[in-house]
Amino acid sequence: MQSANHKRKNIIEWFWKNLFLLMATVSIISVVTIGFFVISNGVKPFFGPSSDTTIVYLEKFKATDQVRLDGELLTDFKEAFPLTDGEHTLVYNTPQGEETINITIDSQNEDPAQTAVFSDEPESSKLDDSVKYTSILDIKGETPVGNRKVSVVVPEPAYSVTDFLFGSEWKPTALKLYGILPMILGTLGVTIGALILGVPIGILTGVYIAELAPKRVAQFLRPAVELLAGIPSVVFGFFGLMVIVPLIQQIFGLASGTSMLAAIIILGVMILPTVISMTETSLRAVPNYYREGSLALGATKIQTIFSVTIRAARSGILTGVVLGFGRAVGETMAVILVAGNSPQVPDSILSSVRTLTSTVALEMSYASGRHSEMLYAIGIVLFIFIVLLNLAIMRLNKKAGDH
Amino acid sequence: MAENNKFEVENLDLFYGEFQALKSITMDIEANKVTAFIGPSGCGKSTFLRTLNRMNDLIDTVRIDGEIKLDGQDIYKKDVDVTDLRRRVGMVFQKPNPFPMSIYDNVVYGPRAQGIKDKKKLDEIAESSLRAAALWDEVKDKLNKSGLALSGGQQQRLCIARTIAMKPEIILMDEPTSALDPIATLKVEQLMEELKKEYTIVIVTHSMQQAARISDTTAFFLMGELIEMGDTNDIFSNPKKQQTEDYITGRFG
Amino acid sequence: MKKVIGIATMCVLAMSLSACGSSNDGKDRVMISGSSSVNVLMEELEPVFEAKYENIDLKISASGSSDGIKAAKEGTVNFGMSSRSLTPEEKSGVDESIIAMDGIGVIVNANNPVTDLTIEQIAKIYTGEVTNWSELGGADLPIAVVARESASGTRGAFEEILGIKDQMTTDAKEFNGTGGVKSEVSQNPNAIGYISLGSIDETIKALKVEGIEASEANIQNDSYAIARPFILIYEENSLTQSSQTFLEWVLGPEGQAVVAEEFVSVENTAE
Amino acid sequence: MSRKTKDLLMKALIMFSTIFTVGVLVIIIGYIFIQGMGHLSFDFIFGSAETGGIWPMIVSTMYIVGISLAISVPVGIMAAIYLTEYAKQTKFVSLIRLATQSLAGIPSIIFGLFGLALFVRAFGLNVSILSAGFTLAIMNLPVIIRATEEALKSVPQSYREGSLGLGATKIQTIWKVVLPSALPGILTAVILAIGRIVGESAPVLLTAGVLKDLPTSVFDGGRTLTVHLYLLAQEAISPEDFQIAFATATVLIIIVLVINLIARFVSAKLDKTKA
Repeated sequence: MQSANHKRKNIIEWFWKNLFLLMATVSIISVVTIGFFVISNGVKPFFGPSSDTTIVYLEKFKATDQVRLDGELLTDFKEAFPLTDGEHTLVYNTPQGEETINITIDSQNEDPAQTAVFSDEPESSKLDDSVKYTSILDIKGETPVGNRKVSVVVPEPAYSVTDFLFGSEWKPTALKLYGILPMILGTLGVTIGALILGVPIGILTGVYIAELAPKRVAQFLRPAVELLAGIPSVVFGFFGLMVIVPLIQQIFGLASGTSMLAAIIILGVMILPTVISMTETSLRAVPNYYREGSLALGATKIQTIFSVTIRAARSGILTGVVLGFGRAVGETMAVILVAGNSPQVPDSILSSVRTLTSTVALEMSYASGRHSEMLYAIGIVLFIFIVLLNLAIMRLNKKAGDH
Repeated sequence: MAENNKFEVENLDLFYGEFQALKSITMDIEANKVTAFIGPSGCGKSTFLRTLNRMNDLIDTVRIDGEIKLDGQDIYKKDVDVTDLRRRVGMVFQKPNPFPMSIYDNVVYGPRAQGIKDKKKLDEIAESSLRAAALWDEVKDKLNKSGLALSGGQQQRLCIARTIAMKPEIILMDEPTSALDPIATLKVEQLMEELKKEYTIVIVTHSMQQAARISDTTAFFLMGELIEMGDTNDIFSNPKKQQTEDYITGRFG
Repeated sequence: MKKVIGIATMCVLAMSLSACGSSNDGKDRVMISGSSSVNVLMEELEPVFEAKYENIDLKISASGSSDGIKAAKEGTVNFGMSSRSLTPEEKSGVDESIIAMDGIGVIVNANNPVTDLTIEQIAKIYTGEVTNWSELGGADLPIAVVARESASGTRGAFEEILGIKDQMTTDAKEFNGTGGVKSEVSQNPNAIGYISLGSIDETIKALKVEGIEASEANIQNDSYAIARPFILIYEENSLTQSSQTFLEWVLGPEGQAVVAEEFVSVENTAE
Repeated sequence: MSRKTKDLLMKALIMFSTIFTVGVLVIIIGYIFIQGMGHLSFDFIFGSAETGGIWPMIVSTMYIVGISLAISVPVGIMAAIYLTEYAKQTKFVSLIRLATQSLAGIPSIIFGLFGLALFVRAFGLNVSILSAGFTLAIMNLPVIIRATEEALKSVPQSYREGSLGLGATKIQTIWKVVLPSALPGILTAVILAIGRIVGESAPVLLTAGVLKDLPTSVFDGGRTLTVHLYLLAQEAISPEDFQIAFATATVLIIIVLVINLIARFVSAKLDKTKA
């Protein structure tokens, strides 16, 4: 028989344990929700058309014009009207008499220009089909502001994943092209460049702090590295824009210094703290008898470091490199300020380049419909990048555990 | 069941996952006596001690069969209040582990956890416990100093003081003096002479001299089994089992 | 010592949270966001309007026409500002009122010798066919093409009028906002860019287009080729009282008088 | 190449790298301080955006720091308590650890996307300080969990056994012994987390917007210091604009410097208690 006091204690224990459990699951809930939002929005463009029906929108028409679409009288012009495939006739009155316009819709047509065709439209009108899947008939009105417009918007067909991943043209607004190859190459170019610059310097600095630096100097260097890690990325970007970009512009005589090289330099510096601290901690974790063994055989301090200590700390250092790669891929604002942001396949280290993350940051606030879904699709690509990195880190840690 | 038995243990088995650490231990522990557990390191004496106040519950892989009764009640039954059990069966650890708090907070930690809030009452408990642990005179004017700032011997007596503050019936001691210098060890042993008047004491020690000096009953463990148990003088003068004799005369272990 | 640190945590949190106290000063807010070109006009309208209506506080943020249009459609702001006409998808479900007409000035660095370009030449520069100033009567220097970010209404209108939608050369450097383009052109001798007529000042030089000078008069008489409307986008039936007041004031004589200072007013278009 | 010259070469490379790293730090901070220090003044710090001041941005930043800490610190600490004090080696616990690790690896721009989709649109909080606060709370969670776990693990097991041995319950042991001695480690992590939140820009741009006015409530949009610097960097024309940009960058660096110093001071305190 449990005493009342005992029951009370058990209830309190039960409450706290489950509260803590609930809090621990918050990270699972967050990852699942993030995954759900990014993936559910990001896969849509590849599985179905951008909207379910073709619509026609009549601009600057008034109820008094007796507008009839397929014989049905229209009064409210704020909303768009759905159109099925096939022939449609639009009739309305003008001071000069009755005008009729035929619109033939063939939404499955391969050629976007043929999806909506106007026939026997008034002479004063002009067709604008610069935006794919959208045909706008401008009808000259009395004042420049008063031109009537008949705009037909046909749903964009499902987009192919290969065109998305390997298409070399990102032209979302008018040509509705969503190829992100330029951005993938931009991201790879910038991050690999940053690794080439940042990793050697980072590892060697880590070696100095862990192995060679006298105690007092190491005590100064560690906080310095922490401070470098603490500086916000925008400050790095700003510094790059103010110093690195003009320098590149002068040295290479370019129209503008914003380029992949500028992004590489900035990102290379930004990943230094990650590489340095991982190198230093894994070197310090190497037990002394490794070093003594090598020194006892007459090797110099430098030889000991490079042939024994670093090999022993190899997977820790590699994890640092992978973490640095992850940080470089994820960086956005600093890159936007210095990379030039043109969505093109970079042909040299000096060309202006745009990364995956910058595209999302630059266009998300105004993109809508399929364009915004495509930005979520870029989010998925970044997600996959990160999962691969995490797996690499896990394999490295497991390997570290072996010896 | 002899009326003055505190613990009755019936063929107790204990497993760490697959490994069996204790094999069918059966013994009685008399009240107001000092019982010593001796045996080579790894023989299971500390593990057995920790089953008496269910400290082994902290380890997930531990599994227990058999029965341990305290005053006739099986302590591993489902509805036993573990915290109440540990209040009645205090424990002093090998390495002194005062909390990173003041000496005063250390001593009154237990009573406060039980819900005693009245400052005056806590002051009384603190003084009486520190006096009982022969530490009052050395710390009475620096009660707010951190417990960690005391010497090893003082820290161990502080731990004894905070155990006493819970008014336990039994005090378990897991090699209490192995981390202390000889002078501090002597002090703690004199303290135990006093304590055994009021409390049942069970002490694990790897020093046979200590067992001989302070204990009334001694139990000899080997490879997880209880080899022999009896009056301390009998065990040390004419042990019945050959293995006990080998251990006592220092042939092994 | 533990208590010292405990307290320290509490005040770190409290200090940040205390800043959250909401002290709404009782003014009714009108949220407006969108085109940075229209924002230049808004920054002139705001003081005059708020002087007349003390209880209304205009909260204006400039991040690009498409942002404003989208925000208005989603109802996160009372008015979206756009410096280009809406696309069909954007039109459905919202109302719009043209509050001003504005030209887009093609600008070059102050000491660039070139003074006049045709629509076709400008189009060729922006599609990357023409890449050196010498081909246009200037010095032998590479042309640094400067453009607005994709969200910009000025860019949308500019590319629509020149018929080069989505065909801009990838060498062009994109800048956020009117200020960005103006600062690049004013500092980079080889640069060519475009900004709202209302934002032109002595730090840069506006070119003639097809021989016509970029001025309010030439927009009034519809002779200047690159012109576009400033539009406010809103949902008629969910307009708050103060938003209604603001809209009527802007389209009314007082508002249009402020418009006329830098831009071209539109008296009779308010249906 | 003889062994001696190889040694010298490697030593030279090591020294060069270290000097390069320290040099970069000194140049960046030095350059920005020189350009920006002059412009720092009372009415710059407390002036409104129209007068070229950054007070609205400081308030927005503090709001966001406050909200994200108020959520991520309690949740993070309690999650870490579960993982270190209660969790057994089950499949579910390794799932929690994997989720926490991948949450830490997600690029900040994806948090921006997520914050936009969930808080701004789905929850209808609009572009506001609240949306940004929630988004950064989730971003900050793994940092708090990992640091708190480390701090809890550094508490010796003997403290727990001592407390349990005196008949204290598990939760009393956690509140009275384990957490207080882990507190300095946790506090250091919280302070460093502030630096990280202040430094974020991409997610904040998408969720809190670019409004320059002083936010009157958490439901208003608001531009943080980093977003302000980002926009200034792109739109600055007159020398005066550049001075404001440099001064803003200087303020950001000062904040990071102060935060690192406080964190260092608290962790030094940590060593004292261990004595």
